[in-house]
Amino acid sequence: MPEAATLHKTPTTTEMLALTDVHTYYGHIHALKGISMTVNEGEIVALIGGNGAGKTTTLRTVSGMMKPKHGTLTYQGQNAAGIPAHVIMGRGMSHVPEGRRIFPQLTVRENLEVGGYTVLDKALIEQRIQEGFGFFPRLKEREHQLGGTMSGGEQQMLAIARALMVNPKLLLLDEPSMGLSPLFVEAIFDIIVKLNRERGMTILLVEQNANMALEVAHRAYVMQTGEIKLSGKASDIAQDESVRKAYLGDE
Amino acid sequence: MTAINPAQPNRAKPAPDRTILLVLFFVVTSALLLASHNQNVLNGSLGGVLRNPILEAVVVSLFLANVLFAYLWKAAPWARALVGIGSLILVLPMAGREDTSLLDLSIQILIFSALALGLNIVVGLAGLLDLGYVAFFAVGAYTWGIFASPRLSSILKYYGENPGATNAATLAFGLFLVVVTAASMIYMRRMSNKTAPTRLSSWAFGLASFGLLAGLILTVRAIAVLGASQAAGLATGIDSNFFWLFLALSIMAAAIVGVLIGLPVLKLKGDYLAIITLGLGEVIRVLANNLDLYTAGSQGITPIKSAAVPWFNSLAGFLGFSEDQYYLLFLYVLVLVVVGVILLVNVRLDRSRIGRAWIAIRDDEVAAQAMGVPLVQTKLIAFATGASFAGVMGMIFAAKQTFISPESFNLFQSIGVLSMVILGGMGSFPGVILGATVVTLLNLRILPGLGEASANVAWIPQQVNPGQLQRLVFGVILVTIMLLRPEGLLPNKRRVLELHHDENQEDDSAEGNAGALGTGTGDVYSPGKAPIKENDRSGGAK
Amino acid sequence: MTAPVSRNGVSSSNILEVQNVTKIFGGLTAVNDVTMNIPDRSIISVIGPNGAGKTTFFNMITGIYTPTKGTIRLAGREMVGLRPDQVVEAGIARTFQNIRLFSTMSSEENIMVGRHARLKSGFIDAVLHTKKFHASEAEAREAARVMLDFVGLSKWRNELATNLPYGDQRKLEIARALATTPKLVLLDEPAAGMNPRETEDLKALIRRIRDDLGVTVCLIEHDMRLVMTLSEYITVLDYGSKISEGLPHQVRNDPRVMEAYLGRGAAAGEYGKEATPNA
Amino acid sequence: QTTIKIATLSPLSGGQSDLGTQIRNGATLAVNEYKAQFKKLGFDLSLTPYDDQADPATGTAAARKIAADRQILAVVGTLNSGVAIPSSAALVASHVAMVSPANTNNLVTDRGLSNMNRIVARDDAQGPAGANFIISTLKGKKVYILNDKTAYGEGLAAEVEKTLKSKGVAVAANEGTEEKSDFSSIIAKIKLQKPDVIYFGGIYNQVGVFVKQLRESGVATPIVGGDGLDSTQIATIAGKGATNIFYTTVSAPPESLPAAKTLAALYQKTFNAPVQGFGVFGYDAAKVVLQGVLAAARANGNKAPSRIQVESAIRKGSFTGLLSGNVSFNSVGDRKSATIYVMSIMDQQYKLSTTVAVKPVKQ
Amino acid sequence: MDLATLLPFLVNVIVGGLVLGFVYAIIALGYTMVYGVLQLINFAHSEVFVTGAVVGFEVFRVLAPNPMNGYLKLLIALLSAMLISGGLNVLIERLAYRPLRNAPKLVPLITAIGVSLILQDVLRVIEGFQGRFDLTYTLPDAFGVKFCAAESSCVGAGNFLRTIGVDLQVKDVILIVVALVSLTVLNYVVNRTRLGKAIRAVAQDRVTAGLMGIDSNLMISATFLIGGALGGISGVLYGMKVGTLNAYSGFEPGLVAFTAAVLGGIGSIPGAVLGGLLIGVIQKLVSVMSVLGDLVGSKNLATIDDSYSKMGAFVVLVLILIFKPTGLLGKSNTEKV
Ligand SMILES: Nc1ncnc2c1ncn2[C@@H]1O[C@H](COP(=O)(O)OP(=O)(O)OP(=O)(O)O)[C@@H](O)[C@H]1O
Ligand SMILES: Nc1ncnc2c1ncn2[C@@H]1O[C@H](COP(=O)(O)OP(=O)(O)OP(=O)(O)O)[C@@H](O)[C@H]1O
Ligand SMILES: CC(C)C[C@H](N)C(=O)O
Ligand SMILES: [Mg+2]
Ligand SMILES: [Mg+2]
Repeated sequence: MPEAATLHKTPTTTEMLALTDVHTYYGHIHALKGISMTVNEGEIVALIGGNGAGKTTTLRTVSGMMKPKHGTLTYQGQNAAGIPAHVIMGRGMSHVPEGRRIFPQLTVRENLEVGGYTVLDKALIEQRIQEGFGFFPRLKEREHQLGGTMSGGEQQMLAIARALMVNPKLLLLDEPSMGLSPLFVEAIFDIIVKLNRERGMTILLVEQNANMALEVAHRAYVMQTGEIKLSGKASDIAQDESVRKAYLGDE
Repeated sequence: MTAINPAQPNRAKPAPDRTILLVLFFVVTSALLLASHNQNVLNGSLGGVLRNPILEAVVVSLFLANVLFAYLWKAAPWARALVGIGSLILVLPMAGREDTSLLDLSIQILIFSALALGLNIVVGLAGLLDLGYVAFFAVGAYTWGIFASPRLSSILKYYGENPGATNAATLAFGLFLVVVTAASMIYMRRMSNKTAPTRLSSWAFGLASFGLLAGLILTVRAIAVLGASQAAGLATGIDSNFFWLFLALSIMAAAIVGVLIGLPVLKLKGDYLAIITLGLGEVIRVLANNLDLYTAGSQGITPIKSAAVPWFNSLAGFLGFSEDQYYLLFLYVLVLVVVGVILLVNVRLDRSRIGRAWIAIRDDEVAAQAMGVPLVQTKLIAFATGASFAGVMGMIFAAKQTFISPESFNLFQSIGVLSMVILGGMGSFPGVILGATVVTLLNLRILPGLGEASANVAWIPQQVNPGQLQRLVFGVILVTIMLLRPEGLLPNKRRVLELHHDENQEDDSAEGNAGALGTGTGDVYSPGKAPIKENDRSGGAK
Repeated sequence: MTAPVSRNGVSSSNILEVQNVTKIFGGLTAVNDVTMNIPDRSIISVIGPNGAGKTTFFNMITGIYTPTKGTIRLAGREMVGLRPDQVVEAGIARTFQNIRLFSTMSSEENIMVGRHARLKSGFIDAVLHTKKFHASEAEAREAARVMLDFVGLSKWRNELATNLPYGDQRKLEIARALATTPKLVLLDEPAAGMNPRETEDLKALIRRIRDDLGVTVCLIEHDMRLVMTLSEYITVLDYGSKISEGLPHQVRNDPRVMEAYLGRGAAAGEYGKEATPNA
Repeated sequence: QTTIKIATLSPLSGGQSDLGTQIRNGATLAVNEYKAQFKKLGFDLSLTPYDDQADPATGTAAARKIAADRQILAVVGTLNSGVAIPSSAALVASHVAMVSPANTNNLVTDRGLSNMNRIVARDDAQGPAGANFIISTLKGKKVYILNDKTAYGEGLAAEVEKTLKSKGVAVAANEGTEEKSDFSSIIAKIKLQKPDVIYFGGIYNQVGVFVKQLRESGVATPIVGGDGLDSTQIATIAGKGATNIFYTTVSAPPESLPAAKTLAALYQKTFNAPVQGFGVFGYDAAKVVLQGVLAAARANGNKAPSRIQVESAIRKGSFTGLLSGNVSFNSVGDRKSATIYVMSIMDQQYKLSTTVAVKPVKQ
Repeated sequence: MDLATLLPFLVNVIVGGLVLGFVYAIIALGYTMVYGVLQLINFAHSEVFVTGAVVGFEVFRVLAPNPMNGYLKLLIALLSAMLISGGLNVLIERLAYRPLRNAPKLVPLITAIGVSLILQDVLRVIEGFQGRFDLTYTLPDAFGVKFCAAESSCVGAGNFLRTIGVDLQVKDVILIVVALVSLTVLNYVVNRTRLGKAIRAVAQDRVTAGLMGIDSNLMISATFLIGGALGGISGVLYGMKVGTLNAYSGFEPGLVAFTAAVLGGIGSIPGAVLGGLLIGVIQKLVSVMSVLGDLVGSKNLATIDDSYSKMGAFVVLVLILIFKPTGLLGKSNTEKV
């Protein structure tokens, strides 16, 4: 996708999100061992790394699902460490969680409505639902199917559409392409780029599909066993020998 | 919380050897127990203090703690064996010689331990929430109660007077029916393992089971009618030597009832199963209350015999027990042995192919089945095994009480046993035994003791007399223990691992956000990993 | 491989024959009249857009759903109507799109459960600790050891399954499935959530399943690099129907498949070799 | 100083604690009264109350505790026959005598235990008494019988049914019910059958609710019951519906016993509650026990008697100065001549209607 | 027996079952709501319900001498019962269940039993200090509770349907109306409002609901408040219907109501109502089985008396669940594998 890079609006240098020396634990398991990173307004930042590196944990910490034991975390200049998820989400953040986490007993439409819980304007909710249907026509076909009976990929689409219901300032995407067909993987990346370019949405993207992630991202961080090993411009990272070997499957 | 270091895993320092402490504790508590139940001491100057019901309850509890410590503490094996065996086989019966209530209490504790062990298989291992467990207890109790009491002759007399069209031919026909249907059922069962069941085959199976039931009824009825002439000779029930046979029969009867109840309902999930078992438990109680001919209905059956074991009696006599205590001592020893056997069976099953299958089902039914575990059959085994433990204990209970009536088998008993299991630590054998001990001690000793001791204290208003607030006190204890130790008093190792996260997350989840990660059981999800809770939602009692 | 888990497949040409299966949920036809044969000792793939009915197809083969119509034969024996556990006994094992390990069990125990259907000891054996019991426990333990070795998870033997890293959980699921000594193993998106590097390892593992264990493999995947380089044969589903099948290069170049599934990447020849990242 | 104890065994917690507490309190008063007398002989007398929660298993456990305390020479109790039967069996071996102020079920003494006695009439007297009252006073021709499915209620109802049938009165039904709250279907059946008397073998808390609903739905038919109705609560529960109710009871209403006045006052003063029939009988039963102990002690040369001595002193003795008249027991422990009191409740007012003197078949 | 007597009889029996069924339905909803969010059989709900009944009793007792309109009294009783029971339920959740959010789900079940035992005695002690154990409702005259010396004198005010032979009193009608109103409101709230959707989302996945900006603790509290308020309403209605209760009276109806919730399909509001009504009617029909037995001359049927009524309900439950394992209106939770 040679055109991808040129699509980007130039991101600002205003910090949207900043982590400094963040440590997070699962019980005794020390999952994040002092991470520092920033995401500027209007940026797409990719976070890549092997299984168990701590990418998901980073997103969980940012969105308030987990509380860092140590370190500072600011979102839009305000402290966000240890603040419960529902409060942070109210401040214009959205998170597409790992494993999709669709509400199985709600219909597709209800899932979307719940996604727009913090939006009080009914007309706006409806408008955004239609927008989601626009991105993923399959969802429209299945408007009244229970979320739990959707196929894996359909659920992934729903999860993304649901997160977009609040038109977030910062969107956290945890492996959005997982389980999607190649066609849709491309569609997803197109959407990511579009959201960023047209709406100026800031995106923190975790991907196993590092090739594509690095293509669309401005900057990238590489994680390994709870630490940030490398950071820089996405294009530089994509060229890095060790990264290519470790994560991109180059021999 | 500034600790950069994570809470170090509380890596247990090698526990200090407590042999001496253990033996000391044993000696002291035994002495206390023996003293506080010895008439001479009681009549002495200390008597007034030792007689205090609260103190007495404390002494008994401390003494029983011996066994617990022998299990828990690190100590020389000989000391642990000495304390364990000494407490149960030597000191307790000795104290019981002076005070049969101790024997009664111990038997009751052991009965409940066995029930809790049985329910633990069903709930703790296989994850099937059964709220009607006491039904099997009732089945065992009535199996022996009906035959070893004057009930038997009443039944025979009735059939003697109302033979209907029953005669020897009926017996033959009944037996024939039983054999044919049973054989065809076994055959069909074999077949169904090989080929897919069709509608026809399941109907045929249903028909056959119906035939089997009819055959059994006919047979039993015919036997009753033909045996009617014996009624007079059986005025006090069958010979007590049949006790041993009935020990086996009560196990079988309860297991069969377990299978009969289980077959239709085990397809249900979680709480649907809970409520339906609760209902079936009530059905059995109501039946016992209404089938006057067999169960004497609300009047209850009495007197019920115990076993006659001449050599044991002479042994007991030799040891200085009085005649009226023989049967209690005998039942105590018996129940001790039976609980030992049950425990062994439990442990062995747990560490077997079947035990693993139970836990697999509890964890994830769909995956278990997709790994080759036949659901219904495996669940039925759990149900029937649990039931059979209850059955044998029911029989011992009947022999101990010499009187049974439907009142003893109400829903509260089922709930009580469940609370023992959870309180002790679901899935943990020593845990549920401890749970049974604690709850029974509370109900039979500590709470009544509290009431007795405070009954004559003038300044306590009647309304808030602890004796009248037993439910409240019990409730408070229940809630407190569960809040402080949600994993149970002596948790299962598996459970501890599972709850590990939460325990340690507690500190950093002050706001409850991180803790919320583990929805329900404290598992945390991984990408694409089925959120285990989802199955829990529709069932999967945990 | 050592005895307990290796099995030399019968060399009939097709291990599994699926004929005209259809599955309808309410009004929705999730799988529509699909016929497919899996040759013995092959590695084949089922691909298709999201919601095409692939997982449903697996669910029917493994007895979790009963087909609305159609027959499924494993080595000539009808599978339709069997319970999932009977299907396992007959020789089909699977993994799940959403990992479903037994969360309170160690890795070893997870695999021992997989061995369940092959063990012969029963209730009485367990209670009395008969010879049969000891033999079957030993067998289960050995199977677990062998399988853990096979997928390279020996170091996790006594770890709770949930504590394993995600990629390892997927491998453990595969090991558990293999412990049932299947003739055919169905893998539902085994590479999901793995990075290209890890996917390479997985590819090798799948090859060994077939080559060393002689087990036929059928997989669902969206990772075209894996599918195209691994499969000997590919079936493509779309809206429940089979729209194409054939050798990897045939399928890759089938315009219908490109349109419905692969997208422009296929044309650019991205799959099957490395992609050039845009600098 | 030797300590001598007597125990009470009755429900002190749970739904029937109202009656169970009466028994304990009555016995307490008797013990207080006798303390001085015992003191003179050199005994410390005290009372230990035990709670059976109206539950057989709890009662048995308590009984065994009683058995273990050798200072306890006899027991006043129980309230419920269902508890008495297993508890007395648990006590018989250690020869702890029981004197019940309330158990009426036949089986309580029919088993012929050496330790079990009662100072009240039996159900095979109470039942016929109720039946006779129905026939002669209420002129019932068709009776609808209900019972609560407990050992007590069903047993009593069976006796009533037997007598009624033997005297040619139609019995529309003898229906068991565990219902505690909504009797609509039973009332519908009653309306269908149109009996002229309803008999309910049950306890006041259940019967009261039934009465209330029955009256609300416009059925004025007289209701007859047994000693289970012997509580002031029935008027409270049924409210204005508490009318046209009759019950036989085995414990005398305090008002009907001239001697009970002082006790009533004392009771009120000590426990801040009015005494009821079972309080009076708890008192009487305790007196029987205490006199038995005294007699045994005297026979034992003014030394503390053994349990076995007390047991036979009670069974064989005759006791006087009781509120309900003199007591002596037959060979199985039934009071040789007991009284059944027929009470009426009209417009929430309790009144003694008649008394029937009864004797057990065995003398 | 002819049809002319049998028909009104059956109508009466069924009507009696329905009225009772409405009470069961509301109690059942309290269980179902809480079960929905926490998968917890809230054993303490029966005491929350009794608390409502006790509050109702107190309101009517205190207001008895007051000449105000009877319906106003009822309103006060209902509102205070809703408030107190609802508050109590929230408190219970906060203290006894919330600390156990991450524990295995049977653990809160046991604390629920514990709380239930505690509340029973607390209620008993509170009333006991005023010398009361059995609490008898003193209903306003407007509700037409009237004790009649004879059937005929009951016709007319307060028993207006009696003229046509149906035994339905004013208080029964009040009960049905209040029940229907609460059910409708609840159904609207849960299915149509933002609050309702949020509650359902929390019920299915607390963590993810948090990601949607939903405060799950707040929603759980809201659920307990609603469930408790329903318990309060049902307590007052039950008190009115039955007339007398005590601190221990909650267990039985609570159990039956939970059964009703299961029968209807747990988690489903219309299911709870259907289940409640069905169980009410079945119990009553079983109770009069003997009449039918007499009628058709079947000796076996004739021996089935009221003591079988609860068992009858359970047998029906078993049969229904065997054929419909998720209850009558429960969504079959076919889990996608
Ligand atoms: N719920 C959990 N409980 C305990 N440990 C966990 C949990 N979730 C993750 N971990 C551990 O924390 C570390 C970081 O995991 P995380 O899920 O953040 O990695 P990831 O980079 O997202 O990996 P993946 O590519 O598999 O999604 C790993 O070592 C993992 O084993
Ligand atoms: N239980 C069910 N009830 C209703 N519809 C269902 C059910 N299960 C699956 N479906 C529908 O059937 C279709 C096929 O689903 P399936 O899971 O088989 O797709 P898939 O090919 O595995 O897709 P993916 O690649 O996204 O996992 C989907 O549209 C799905 O929504
Ligand atoms: C209080 C009474 C109902 C006791 C009854 N007379 C019985 O023997 O059980
Ligand atoms: Mg991750
Ligand atoms: Mg799929």
